[in-house]
Amino acid sequence: MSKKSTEPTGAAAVSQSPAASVHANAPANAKLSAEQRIELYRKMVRIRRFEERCLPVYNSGKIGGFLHLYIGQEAVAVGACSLMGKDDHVITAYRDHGHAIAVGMDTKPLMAELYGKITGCSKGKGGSMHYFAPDLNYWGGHGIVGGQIPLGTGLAYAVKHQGKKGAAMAFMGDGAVNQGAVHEAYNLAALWDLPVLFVIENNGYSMGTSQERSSAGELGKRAEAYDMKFYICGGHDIYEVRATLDAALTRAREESKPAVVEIDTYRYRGHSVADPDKTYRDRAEIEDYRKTKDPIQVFQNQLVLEKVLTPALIEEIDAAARAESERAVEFAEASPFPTVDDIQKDVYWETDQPKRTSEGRIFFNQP
Amino acid sequence: MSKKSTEPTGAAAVSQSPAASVHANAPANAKLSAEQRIELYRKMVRIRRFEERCLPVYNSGKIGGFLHLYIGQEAVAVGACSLMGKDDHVITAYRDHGHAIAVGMDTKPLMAELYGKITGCSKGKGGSMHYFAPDLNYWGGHGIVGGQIPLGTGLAYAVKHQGKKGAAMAFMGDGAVNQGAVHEAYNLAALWDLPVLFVIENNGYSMGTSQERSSAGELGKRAEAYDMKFYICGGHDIYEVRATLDAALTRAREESKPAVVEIDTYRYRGHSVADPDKTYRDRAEIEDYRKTKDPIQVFQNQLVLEKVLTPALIEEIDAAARAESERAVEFAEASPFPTVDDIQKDVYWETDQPKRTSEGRIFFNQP
Amino acid sequence: MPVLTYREAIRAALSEEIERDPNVVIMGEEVAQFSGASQVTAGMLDKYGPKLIVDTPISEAGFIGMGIGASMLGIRPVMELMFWSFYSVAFDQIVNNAANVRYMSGGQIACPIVIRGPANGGTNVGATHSHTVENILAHHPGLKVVVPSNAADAKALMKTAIRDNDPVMFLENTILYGEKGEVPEGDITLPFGRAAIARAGKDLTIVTYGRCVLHSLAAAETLRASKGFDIEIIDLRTIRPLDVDTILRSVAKTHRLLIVEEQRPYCSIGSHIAAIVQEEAFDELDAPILRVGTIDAPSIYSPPVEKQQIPNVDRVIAGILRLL
Amino acid sequence: MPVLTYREAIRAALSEEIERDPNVVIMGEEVAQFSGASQVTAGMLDKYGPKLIVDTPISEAGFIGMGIGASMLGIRPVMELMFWSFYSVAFDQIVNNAANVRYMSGGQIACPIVIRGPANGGTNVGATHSHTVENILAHHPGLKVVVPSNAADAKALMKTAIRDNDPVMFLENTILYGEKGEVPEGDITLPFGRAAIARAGKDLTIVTYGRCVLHSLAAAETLRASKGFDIEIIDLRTIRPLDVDTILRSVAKTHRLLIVEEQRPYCSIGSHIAAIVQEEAFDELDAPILRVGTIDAPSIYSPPVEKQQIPNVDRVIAGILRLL
Ligand SMILES: Cc1ncc(C[n+]2csc(CCOP(=O)(O)OP(=O)(O)O)c2C)c(N)n1
Ligand SMILES: Cc1ncc(C[n+]2csc(CCOP(=O)(O)OP(=O)(O)O)c2C)c(N)n1
Ligand SMILES: [Mg+2]
Ligand SMILES: [Mg+2]
Repeated sequence: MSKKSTEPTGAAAVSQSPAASVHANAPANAKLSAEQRIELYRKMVRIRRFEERCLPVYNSGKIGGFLHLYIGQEAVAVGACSLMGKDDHVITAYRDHGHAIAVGMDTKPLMAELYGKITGCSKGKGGSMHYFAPDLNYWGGHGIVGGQIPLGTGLAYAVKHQGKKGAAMAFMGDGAVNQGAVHEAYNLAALWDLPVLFVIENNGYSMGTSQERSSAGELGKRAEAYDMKFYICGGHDIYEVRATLDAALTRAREESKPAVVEIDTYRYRGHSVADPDKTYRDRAEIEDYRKTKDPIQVFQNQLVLEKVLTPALIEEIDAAARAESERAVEFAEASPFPTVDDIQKDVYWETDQPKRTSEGRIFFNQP
Repeated sequence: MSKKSTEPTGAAAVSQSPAASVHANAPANAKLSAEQRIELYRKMVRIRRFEERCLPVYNSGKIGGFLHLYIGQEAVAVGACSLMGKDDHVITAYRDHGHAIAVGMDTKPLMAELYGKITGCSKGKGGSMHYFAPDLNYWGGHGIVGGQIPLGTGLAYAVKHQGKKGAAMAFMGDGAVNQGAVHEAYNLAALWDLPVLFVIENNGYSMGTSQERSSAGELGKRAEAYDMKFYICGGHDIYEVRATLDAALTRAREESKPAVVEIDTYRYRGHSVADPDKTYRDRAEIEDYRKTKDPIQVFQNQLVLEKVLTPALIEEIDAAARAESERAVEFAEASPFPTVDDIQKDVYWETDQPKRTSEGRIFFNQP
Repeated sequence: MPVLTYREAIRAALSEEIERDPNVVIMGEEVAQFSGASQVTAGMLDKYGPKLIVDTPISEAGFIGMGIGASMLGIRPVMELMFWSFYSVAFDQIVNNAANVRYMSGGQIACPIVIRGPANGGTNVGATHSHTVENILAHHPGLKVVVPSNAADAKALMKTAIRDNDPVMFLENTILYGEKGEVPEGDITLPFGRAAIARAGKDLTIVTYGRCVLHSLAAAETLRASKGFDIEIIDLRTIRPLDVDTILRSVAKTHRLLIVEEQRPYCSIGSHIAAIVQEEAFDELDAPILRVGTIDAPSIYSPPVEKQQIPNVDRVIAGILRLL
Repeated sequence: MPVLTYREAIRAALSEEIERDPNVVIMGEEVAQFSGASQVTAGMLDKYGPKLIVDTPISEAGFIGMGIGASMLGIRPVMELMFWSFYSVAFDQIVNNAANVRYMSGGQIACPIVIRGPANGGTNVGATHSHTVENILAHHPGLKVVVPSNAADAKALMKTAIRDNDPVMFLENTILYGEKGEVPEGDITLPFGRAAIARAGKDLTIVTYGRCVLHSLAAAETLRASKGFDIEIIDLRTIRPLDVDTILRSVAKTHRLLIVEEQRPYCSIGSHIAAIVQEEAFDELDAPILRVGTIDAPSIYSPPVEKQQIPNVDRVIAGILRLL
């Protein structure tokens, strides 16, 4: 792929004189080792390079359906998921690549999933919107706006019921808060003190609809309607994301209390790759964000200031991320598609076992 | 029927030394003529007598399904509906007898509806939960908790779209606020400045679940989540109901603004007549409300103080209401049931016309 | 054998399973303090406490979705819908999340949830409370659908449902709740997909399920007495999986099929069974397959008329007489 | 005759009706400023302004319910579901309020609402975005269901739908949007319930609708060329009402029936048509009625595999060859 279509991460791209993050000393951040900081940075770069690599694949027609890119929002998923303990769980909507890489999924099966290959993380059955890794406490990747929020509440319910000190983070977009299921989940979580964080990734738009055209009032503040605590923070500085979510997660785990966390962020690409992105916002708005708040740049600047990153390391990380996404493409290309017989696998637990437990006809096939 | 099972309305029942309503001088109330005050009182008594008369009919097995009585809440429906102008509309849930009488429906077809007779207001097709009188701007009577709230929002949308200066009142119970559709309607109404009042009749319980067991936070206050105005008032003093709703309705009509109005009230009977009402509240709680806040008593006391009501008039109104409900029973008893052929009428507008507009089979009958 | 009502039989299954598996929780509107709108869970709050018997707000999408999410982590929620009709507000959670999450994740996730409650007409609760939803649920691969007709089956099938690792939609019937039947003691389960021959016969096959089994049995006895007909009645017990073999075997014997169901006709379970049987037993049929169902309109309130709208003994008899 | 795409034909109908009747409003997510997720309403905001072309929040239950309420007062809302799949979150409003309010009020209320959007698989958007919902909608008396297969029908049926005083569920197809066809100019409407003979023939009847009409025509031409078969194809156009007479007439001529539908099989439209035809044309059938449909699983993402999951020309040919 051409380097042109990718976002710069080289030191040359630093357009602002960097100022240190005011959140660097928050406990969650102060305790990070240099290696851990680099790993956070690396994950953000890996997400971006992975997604940028998806674009030409999509344009070549090898990826079908939707492709909702996370580019611009990387600090949110990486910051949030870096705080997960063994009893913490994550669920999100269809814009799910970032969280998948953030929780630790390998990019090969992610790319293979986009190709619809049987080696995909969901065996080619889910596609871009449906990445899952229950072994990493990652419960997907869901397509119906807001529909994942009750599920996330259920994860928190289960953790609490089983007496574990964990919490669930249920991510959604700014448009999703207007779904009824979200409101019902808020009430349940607040009423029953469930350890769930409702994380709104507010990128300003639901498809082509700006926040003020879709939502009355302020989003995070709606938590007050349920006597729930809420936090609002910026999503371009990963330290800020971590500081905020660390506080909210700790409270959720220790006191078993839900909260709404609204994180302001931005997406550079259209809603999905198919969105021409010409009707609802200015290019200048995008450029402005990119120049002043790009989360990778911001963190790079910070880590350079901290002397954790050097120009050489920056280049190395970037090159590795590019190489990794290249390998993911090779893996996906080389993998086989599912067969027609695979269509009816993974529908029922029982029919996936060596021996069925029920009798009778469970699928109703036609020629 | 035995007088015993009915609530007293005679002057003898006044158990408190009456104090004048502080809302008597609100503009909406100050302007009422004596006749109008009496009419308000009469409506409340008529509702109560009608519903009390339903009970023995239900117990005799002539009414099927559910019977949700409004007894104790009369001041809300009567107060609210007395404010309706020609472009104002009302919709409510299944506890809909009070509103029906309040908007001016005749009790004969109401009773016949409970009997399931073809002379019923909904031809025996709807039953207790489904009273309607579109000619009186009364859009029913709906069974799915919260489901009527988007419809009410649509009534307001239509009024506004058609350039009329009206408003819609969409009633619901305290349990209904936790339905997703309600939240979606709130957001739409606030976002688009629709002239709708979301009126919560907070009787403290959704079936056997007290407000604090079903809802986090305060109900009316949830309006703030959408930057919507809210009002909270007592529902036992019809003057208070009228004063509050008059302000909200005027604002809705003049400024095209929605609001939430939470009205505190109480139901004396079980959730429905089938509810033994033994598990979730004390008798003492009921008795206390009845003694201190019975809306009919409270208004009677007020009108006696105002010298608008006399003991003789009180008795006359009560006797007339009892006689009216007796006539309603006679009418219902004497009316015929729908026939099996009627089952498939009133399903489609087009098949109810002399000539169908579509071709082909529209009903799929079996023997 | 002990005699229990259908309601008690379900309660017994719930109780035994809650004692057997600490992951089982019972949830729904009014299931605890109120003891269940239909009293199915009566007494359970006292016995098992509020952690296991949980009252919910009126938020079906919220709490059913929550149950689905919890089931992904191994909880086995048994969620009551006060009426199955209220699935309409939780429809997305059921048909998209419960039915699809296993598939979309390539088989990584199981949802061992049971959703239960009554799904029937005949109690004059009107158009919004009388849905029979088995066809709509069964249409969705990923879901299993159970419709027991008697106490013993209700108990055994409920136990199977709770232990099943797939989402099971368990459809009860308010009119059957009070019906008594012998229920074997002990830990008896029944596999899904095994129909019962409720009555053996040779002249005609009736395929039915739920309350219509009772109508069909009564009609068969009446016509046995008056006309000497010997009618076979198949009680499906589960709708998905479906015991097609038992149906085909019976049709191969009787060559005549009547389907009795409390469904509106368009795309009903009966229409599907008719489609299967005409395809797979074409040469066995001596007459068209007929159906007796609900008259095609929303549920009417009027009590005596609703009795005519849904199948009843007379309408089943009329159906039989069109075939014999 | 002018040639329009299916998309343009629908847009033309919407535009003509909006100009004809001041009560018509177009509403839905992204229908205005974004010009429609599938571009159906492109340009309409500029032409008719934001009062008539209205973007909604992502609140299907809320805005569809609002539309139903507005329709009770005489507004004629044409509501877009970005995908029909999203009806799942508005299900209660559709099947309880739109379908029942007339009935429950004893015929006092009419709901002249149209709900429209694409309902199809084949675009690799996965299990939650690929529902074909015609069977579920048609099951509910009170609703009408329209599934046009070509541009001319789409325009004429949309005009009929908007003028109809009952709630009309209008199911489009993302893959058909770009298909071109001749569309007669002027104010042409088509009555609901009148099927089209898309191809006359005598050897076999195919009953189908929507995009499957195209597959069926292609299969028929292929087999005409290779085997000389003369196949009759009936395009239903509307699902409820259903033109049963045209189907029966054709079966009386060909004696063989194949149903092709993009539905999962259990309780599909095809199963219902099979049930009707075996009942009403029992003696006309020389072979079992067969169906070609979607392979019974949630929609798979994998692009080449999804092509096999839903009906395609090869699978229709295979179906025909099983009957001839
Ligand atoms: C119930 C439902 N309605 C509509 C859609 C179509 N849709 C997919 S994403 C989207 C916008 C969501 O915006 P937001 O919640 O802000 O998330 P973002 O895409 O910005 O991450 C819409 C309308 C859907 N998937 N589900
Ligand atoms: C969606 C839905 N869920 C559950 C029910 C059953 N139900 C009917 S009324 C009711 C309680 C409602 O309480 P509230 O809103 O406070 O109104 P009230 O009865 O006190 O007037 C319940 C749970 C229903 N009709 N619809
Ligand atoms: Mg957004
Ligand atoms: Mg209440």
